[in-house]
Amino acid sequence: MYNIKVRGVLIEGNKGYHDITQDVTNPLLSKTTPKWWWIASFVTTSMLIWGIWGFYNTIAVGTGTWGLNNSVSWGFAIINFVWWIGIGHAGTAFSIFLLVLHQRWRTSINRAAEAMTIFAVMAAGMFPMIHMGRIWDGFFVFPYPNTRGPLWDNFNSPLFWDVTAISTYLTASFLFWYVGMIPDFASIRERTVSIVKKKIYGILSLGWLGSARGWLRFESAALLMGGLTAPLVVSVHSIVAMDFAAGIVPGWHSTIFPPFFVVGAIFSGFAMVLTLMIIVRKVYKYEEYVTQRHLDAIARVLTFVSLIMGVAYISEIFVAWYSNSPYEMYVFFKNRAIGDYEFEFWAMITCNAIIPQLFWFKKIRKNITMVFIISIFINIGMWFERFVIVVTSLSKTWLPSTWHSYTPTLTEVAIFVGTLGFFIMGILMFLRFLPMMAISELKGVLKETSIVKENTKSHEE
Amino acid sequence: MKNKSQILGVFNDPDVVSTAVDELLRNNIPIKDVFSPFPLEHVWKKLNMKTRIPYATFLYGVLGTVATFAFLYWSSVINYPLIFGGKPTDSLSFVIIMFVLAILSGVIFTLATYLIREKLWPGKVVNLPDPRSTDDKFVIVIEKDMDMDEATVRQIDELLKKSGATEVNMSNV
Amino acid sequence: MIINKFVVARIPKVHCFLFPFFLFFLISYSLSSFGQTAEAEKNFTQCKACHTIGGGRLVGPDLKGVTSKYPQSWLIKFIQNSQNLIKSGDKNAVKVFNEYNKIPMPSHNLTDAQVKDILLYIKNGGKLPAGVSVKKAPIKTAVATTQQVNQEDRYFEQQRKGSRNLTISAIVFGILLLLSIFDLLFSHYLKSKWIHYVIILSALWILGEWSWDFTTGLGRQQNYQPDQPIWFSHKVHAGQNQINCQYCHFTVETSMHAGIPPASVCMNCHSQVKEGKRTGKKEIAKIYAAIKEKKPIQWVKVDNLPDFVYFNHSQHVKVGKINCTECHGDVAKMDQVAEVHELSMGWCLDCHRKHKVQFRSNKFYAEYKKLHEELRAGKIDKVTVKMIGGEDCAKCHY
Amino acid sequence: MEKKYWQSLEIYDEIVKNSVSNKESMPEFSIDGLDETEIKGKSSRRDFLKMMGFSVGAVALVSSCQMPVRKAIPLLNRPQELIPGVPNYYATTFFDGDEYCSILVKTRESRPIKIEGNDLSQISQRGTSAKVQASVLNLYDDVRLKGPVKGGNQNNWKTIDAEIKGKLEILKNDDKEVVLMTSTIISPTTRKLIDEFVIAYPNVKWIQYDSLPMSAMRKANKINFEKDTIPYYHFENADVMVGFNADFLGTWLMPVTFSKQFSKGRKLKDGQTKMSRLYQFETNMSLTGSNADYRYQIKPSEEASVLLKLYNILAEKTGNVVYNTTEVKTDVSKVAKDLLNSKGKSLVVSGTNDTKIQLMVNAINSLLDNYGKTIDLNTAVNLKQGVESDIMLAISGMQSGKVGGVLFYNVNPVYDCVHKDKLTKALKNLPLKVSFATTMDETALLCDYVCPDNNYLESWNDAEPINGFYSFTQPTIRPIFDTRQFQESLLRWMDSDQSFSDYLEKNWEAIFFPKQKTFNSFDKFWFKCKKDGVYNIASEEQSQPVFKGGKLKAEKPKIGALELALYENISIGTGRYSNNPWLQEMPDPVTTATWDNYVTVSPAFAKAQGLQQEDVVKINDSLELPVLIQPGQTEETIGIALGYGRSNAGKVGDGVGKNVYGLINISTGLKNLLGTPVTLEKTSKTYSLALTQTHHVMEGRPIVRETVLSSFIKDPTSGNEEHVKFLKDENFSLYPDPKFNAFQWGLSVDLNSCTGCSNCVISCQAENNVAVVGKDQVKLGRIMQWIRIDRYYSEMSDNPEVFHMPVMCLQCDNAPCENVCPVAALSHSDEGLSQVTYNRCIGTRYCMNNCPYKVRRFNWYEFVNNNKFDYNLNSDLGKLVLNPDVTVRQRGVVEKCNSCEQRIQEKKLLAKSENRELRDGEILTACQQNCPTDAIQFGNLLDKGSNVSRTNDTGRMYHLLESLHTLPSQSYLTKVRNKKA
Repeated sequence: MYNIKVRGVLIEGNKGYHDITQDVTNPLLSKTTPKWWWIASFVTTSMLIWGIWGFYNTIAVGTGTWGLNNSVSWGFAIINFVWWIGIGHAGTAFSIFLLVLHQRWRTSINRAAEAMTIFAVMAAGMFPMIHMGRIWDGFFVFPYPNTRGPLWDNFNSPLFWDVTAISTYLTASFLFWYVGMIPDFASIRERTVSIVKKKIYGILSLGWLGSARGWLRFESAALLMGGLTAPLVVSVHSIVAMDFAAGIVPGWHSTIFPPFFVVGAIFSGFAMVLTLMIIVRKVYKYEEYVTQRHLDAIARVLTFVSLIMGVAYISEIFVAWYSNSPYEMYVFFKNRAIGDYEFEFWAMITCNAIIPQLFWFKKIRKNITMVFIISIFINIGMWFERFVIVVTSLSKTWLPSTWHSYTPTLTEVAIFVGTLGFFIMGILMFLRFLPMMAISELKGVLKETSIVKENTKSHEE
Repeated sequence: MKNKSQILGVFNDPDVVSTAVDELLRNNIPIKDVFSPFPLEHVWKKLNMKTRIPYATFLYGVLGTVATFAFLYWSSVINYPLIFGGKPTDSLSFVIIMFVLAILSGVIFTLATYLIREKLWPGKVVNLPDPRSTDDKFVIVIEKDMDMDEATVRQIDELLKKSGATEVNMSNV
Repeated sequence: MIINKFVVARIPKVHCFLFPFFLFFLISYSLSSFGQTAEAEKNFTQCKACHTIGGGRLVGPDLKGVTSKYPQSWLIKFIQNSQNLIKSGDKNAVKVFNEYNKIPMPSHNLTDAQVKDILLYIKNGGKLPAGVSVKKAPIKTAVATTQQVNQEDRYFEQQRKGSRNLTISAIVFGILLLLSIFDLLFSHYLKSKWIHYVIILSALWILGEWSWDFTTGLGRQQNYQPDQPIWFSHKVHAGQNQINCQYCHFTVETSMHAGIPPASVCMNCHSQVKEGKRTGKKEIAKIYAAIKEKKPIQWVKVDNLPDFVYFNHSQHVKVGKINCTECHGDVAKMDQVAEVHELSMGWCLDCHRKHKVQFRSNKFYAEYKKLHEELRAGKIDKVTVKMIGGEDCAKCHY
Repeated sequence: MEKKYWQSLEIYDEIVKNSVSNKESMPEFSIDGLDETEIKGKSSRRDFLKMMGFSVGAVALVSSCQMPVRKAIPLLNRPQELIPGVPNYYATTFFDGDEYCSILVKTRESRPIKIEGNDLSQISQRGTSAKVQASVLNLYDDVRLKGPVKGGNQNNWKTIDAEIKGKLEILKNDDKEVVLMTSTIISPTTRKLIDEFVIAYPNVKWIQYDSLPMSAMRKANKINFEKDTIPYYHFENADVMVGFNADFLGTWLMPVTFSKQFSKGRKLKDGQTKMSRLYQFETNMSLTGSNADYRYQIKPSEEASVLLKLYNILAEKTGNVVYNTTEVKTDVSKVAKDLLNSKGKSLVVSGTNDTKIQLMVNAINSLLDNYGKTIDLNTAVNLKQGVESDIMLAISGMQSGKVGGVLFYNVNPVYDCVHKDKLTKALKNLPLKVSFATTMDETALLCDYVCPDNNYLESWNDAEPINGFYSFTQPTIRPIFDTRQFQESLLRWMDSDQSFSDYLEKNWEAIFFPKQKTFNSFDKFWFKCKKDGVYNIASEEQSQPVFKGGKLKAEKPKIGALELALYENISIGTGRYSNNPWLQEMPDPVTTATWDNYVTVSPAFAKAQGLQQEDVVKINDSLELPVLIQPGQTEETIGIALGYGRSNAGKVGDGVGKNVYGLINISTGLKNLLGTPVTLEKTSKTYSLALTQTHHVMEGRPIVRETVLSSFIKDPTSGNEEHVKFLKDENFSLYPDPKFNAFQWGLSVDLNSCTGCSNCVISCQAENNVAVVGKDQVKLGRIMQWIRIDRYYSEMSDNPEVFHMPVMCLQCDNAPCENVCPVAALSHSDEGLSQVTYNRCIGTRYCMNNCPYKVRRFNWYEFVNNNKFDYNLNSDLGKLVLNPDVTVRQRGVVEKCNSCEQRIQEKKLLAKSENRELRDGEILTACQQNCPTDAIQFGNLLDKGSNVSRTNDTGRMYHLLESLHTLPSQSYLTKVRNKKA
């Protein structure tokens, strides 16, 4: 049970149930769209359009428009893919882990985090697709019955595992997200006066009633789906890690990768949640829902995870030395630490292992601006981590004759920016059209976790 | 059917609903349903409601695992065995795919079961006894049968009001 | 006719095409001691296209008495490669060549002994010596009746119609699907929901079937029966006239391509046969035109494989001893040749998985010692193509 | 090998007539069984692969969008030996004016697609060089002239013949000289024809012109032996070889022959433990230098002194006259000792075109008693007959007006003559200027008439590269364009209607046929000659001429001055092959650079001058070239490759690099590539070079394993300790060992034999339809060649040891690449090959990452029909070189070496249809077949008696990165250097 004395109030500002409904649904029921939303949409649309150019260029001209070469044949695309997948872990980690652990402070953040998951995973999913040399034959990765023998897929390939894991993850987290929104859609359905909205949200709510039996089954189904999806959080990024760990490349071939990646994913995901929620609470004035205490809790988690990351880095380096394999040692001591990509390596160490340690100071945790900046640093650091893993390892592998460096091209950057645009666009759409906090859940925790004043504020009618 | 109507007790506070339910049950008044904006765990318990969805989910998971294994084994060992990298055709890699697909089948079929059991589908038209139950009201629904006399109705009405209902309404279904 | 067809249809396919081989093998084995083999008769079928024995001049001369007219050694040389002889300036050869409209006699890949056998056969007036009786391989003679032609055509026509019907119903059901979804969600015109569900499910089924059909058909052209520049009937040539496939497609045993016959091969017969029964002079005249204008005839390829597939005819026909009809269908019954099989990879593999290799008879396979041992030990009863790597990708794709 | 030789032209008739010259009539050219596919639009799903070449012709699309109608167009009349789908081989001769090679040409559907070495030749002995391999592409060069040209416009032969004949007559009557300038002509029949031409037109003066002559050697031999010849060398008989700036494995005189000989003396197979030793004294790091056991750096100006020093030591020991010389720091005592120990079994050569130096070399060889043993003066080499003074005389004749006309055959002096400015000016006023060039090159551009010669694959000819060794050129295809052989042009102008083939035949009947006794009919003799491609007339043994020495004198080496050492590049040679994209993209075996020439400087010099790789420097204040830091380059010298900077080579070769022919040292009157004093100045510009390798040392990894001969004799596994350890360790694997039914194809590369000549790279490129990607892509690290020759230095020092290591797909049994392909495009075959199925590949490139050897190549762009990659795959003509058995890969597909699967299948099928077992050595991979040093063996590893198994069964065998337990089928043999431990 939530202990207010220890943890503090979850929802501040003396809210009533009706206030919650109103606060959450007002932005999407209001007829006018705020100006900032249009400006942000314009910016992200332009990013998206640039990204679409990148996609077009790649598909029409060839993968040659990227900076890859015969030695470094994975680059920006895979870096961004892993990065996005990592971010896509926040939502699920947040809502499902905390749901399963009965951490009630998740309630005001989980919906947005899940939305983030969906869009991040969608953004991530674009990369393996555009990364293919022959995207038009991409359907070959699915083991569908065919007239070629039939010829199936190679089930040993980590990429095949990737395909199954990511599509499963996307499906499962989308369904979980959607199921969670059903009662909220019903709330909106009943609240809106616009016929169109009533119809649309009515369809989306699937005819939700909110009866006791309905809630019982709902809770049961949601918990089951959450419980089933929870291992996915671990497995998806473990499988993504196996893309590398199952490879023979020095710097990749390492058993630490799966847990290391999962932790990294949670790290970057939480950081992204932090970044996003700081903006959202500011813009939508949700300080009462996403309280200082929420941010504090996330910051503490980040500090802890950052320490794990640091240990992971150290143990990787230690193992490289301990293995006595000249190839491994070269990767860590020469190529990463003092090689062509030393900046990226040290940026990774600094952003991921050192800067988050500032969260030890309460003052910094309390300073929203600092928290925001550090969360951005973590995002950048995690991006560099993927860069270091993918590029430095590949650029100098076994035979020195094949060593070649890699610089991304404009097309690759465009695609990355495009997915950023897509992601932000998705979030904007989410903020505009979907309940960004779980109304029913907020109501559920309202009484237990807040000092509620006499329930007289309910609307008169 | 036509003459069926419902007595609706509208409450403001979940805790009050809980006591009202107790009160009604004590008076042997059958509660048809309780509509609330968020789940009220104690109400289900009091009304002795249960669900068997978890068993179904377990079944789906097991079926997903078995079906995946059967497919993988058939396709890569029996149907068209190809050697990849010197590994045997029946490999450990199956475990990973089985794990993931078991979850997928679990999630999808659980949702499907839930939707079917709850009779939810897009476009379903509903008439809530009290639309405010999705906002801030908690509604106890008591079915009023043909044979229910006025006295009982009044008793229920009183009972509800006494338990803390802000209003008691009648509705025709 | 009908009865015949019926019987044939009931003989399993494999036996059907192996039977002549088997028979041939049996006969040639039993007759080898006679010095005159039934092989000669078989070999002479090649000659029959242009020559008769006592039947008068055809494309080439009547062969009656040819054995006494020319020395045997000269005949052997001429039969094996007439052009060489002509080029070397041999008088007799040049004379014959000029006499018969300068139509070169195609060279024959026959050994001296085989030619001698044929000569003996000719000397005997086209009969095998007494005491040697030969069972003729049962060759199904197909009489070209218009009715049959129509049947053939209709068969493929129906196939095409079938796919068209599916397309039409897919469109209809697609529209129905959209309508019923709309009605289910918005208009509620039909009150009984089950009608919607029935429509949606059946529409999905039809659409699925159609898209399966469409996608697997991409790049394939089963039942493809294009019009050829010349109305050439395989039924007449291979069926009625029983011209051996390899008479025209003569590189099938030596090359990856079976080979489309050069116009000069057509001219072997058509320098004499100038009129067809059904087409009159019109179609045959196209050959003459081609030769006169030096413009090759542009046949349309019927059985197509994608470019990334390496298929070698000699591997299958010579080494694998596969009958042409296995892949091309019974061409002898088709007027216009059509692609009978789908020629998909699955279709290829299916055969590779079932088909036996000439494992014992071809010395090449001696290298597969383990399989030989297993065969001897009775662990396996046959060696299929699959067992010697016939399922490997790089057998056909490189 | 099933060889089909070509018998007579008549049979050949119908096939290739009109071929590509007029596209309207293309269908006539088509061959039955070949598909004629019109590709409408780019992205039809299946039509892209295996461009058969014959993709022209109007074909309508019917019925469906997905399958275009394909036509099968038979010939009207099939020549007997032409079977569609079956290759024919014709024996012929490659001679481009510089290099000679006897070859077999593989033709498919009557178009030459591949060149193989002729194993009957005693000179090239089945070996070829990269240039020879690539020469087939020149046949399909778009810039070839389509017909005779007059004043820049296409004309017809009749007019041109009449006009030229008229002008020749006028000049004859005016008694003006006409210079017939040809490259070295080794064809006895052509020489006879030219003599007849000179008789017909007495005013014609015939001179031979070589871009890089060897006149000094001829002169020295004239002085020493009274024989104006280049002797034939026998490197295989030499125990000790000393080279002075002679890149005899790469470019000098007869590199293929010498490589073959060189490797023979250094093979360590079948228990042989004897190995010859090579000392190399050189300025640039040449291919030969990179293969030397001991390599000494000398400046060009020091060469004479070093040679004289060597001579003096030898003379002292043998009691001969000693001459004064300047002391040089190079220590030659060890060389001298070694030479003396193997007297009569040693060989000293110098590639410097300086008579003084050649005299010293002769004197040393004479001291060492090498004549008659390793040097055969009686068997003259007929290559390089050009004399520098001839062209000087000709130019001055033109200037003075004495010369009225000039005919250029197979020479391009306007590009590669030192005096090209003078020549250009002199040409201006000449009444008759005729070129026989096949393309509109720099010289042809200045000529009034261009009478394009046939490509050698369309020609008749004979050749006598070495006295008594004849070889024949016969056409393998009808002339594609309206071109005419040079010899036939001469015949026409002599009012003869004879074809040159008749002339050739008559000449052989008259002169050579009587000399032999084996054949009694000329037809048989002639057939045999054409079939074999070579014919030798045994020369009677003669005693070697007596050496007549003179005083030797060496000039003082220049100190402190920067000296230039020009060199001939192994790929594009003298510039003749500038327009050949295969050669342009062939990485230089030493620098690994492609598509450019550059200034090679030593690391020390670069440091001193503050030069970085790719900095642009100014040579002699005019020529700007980028710097390439080359370990092994002598300090205070720079090296630049000739043959670049063509302005009229064609779209591929134009503007690639800079022309440095003007920098040739002519101080002695001879064209000496070495020793021009130059100045070098750093500019602020940089210019990026396309290198295929950016890291040059092995970082202590056991990649190329080496040992020295003495250790090897003691322990055959020396240097290969890793492998011994690997075998000793229990190689625990989770998975069972791979099992194969009958075949496991394996290939072994003898690193001791491999010189890095890159013949295999081009051979593979030609066989497997490998695309050319251009300089920018090479720079990005996207070269497509399936074999790369890794070159490592022992250290990045001033004089490192060099290793060459060809790396193709190693066909691992535990292939890491196969595991990771999601779509099963890679799998392992029943015969131990790692198969790649292009049409299944979706291009995730995971396999490329996971290949430790990085032998997989990705099609980053569509390299076919793409104007951005305007090489042979972007032209209908250029595509005719494609091998129809091999798929042309689409963009987005990963490809790699497949051990010439098509050849394996071909030979297996042959064995099956002949009802016999497969013979060992029957299957030859493209890289193996023409290797001039026989460094590559291929065969069945399961057969313990096979060549490759026996080769592997020595202590020298190891697998690359074997500790990874990838179990490669391809193996390497350790490199053994014959030097002190």
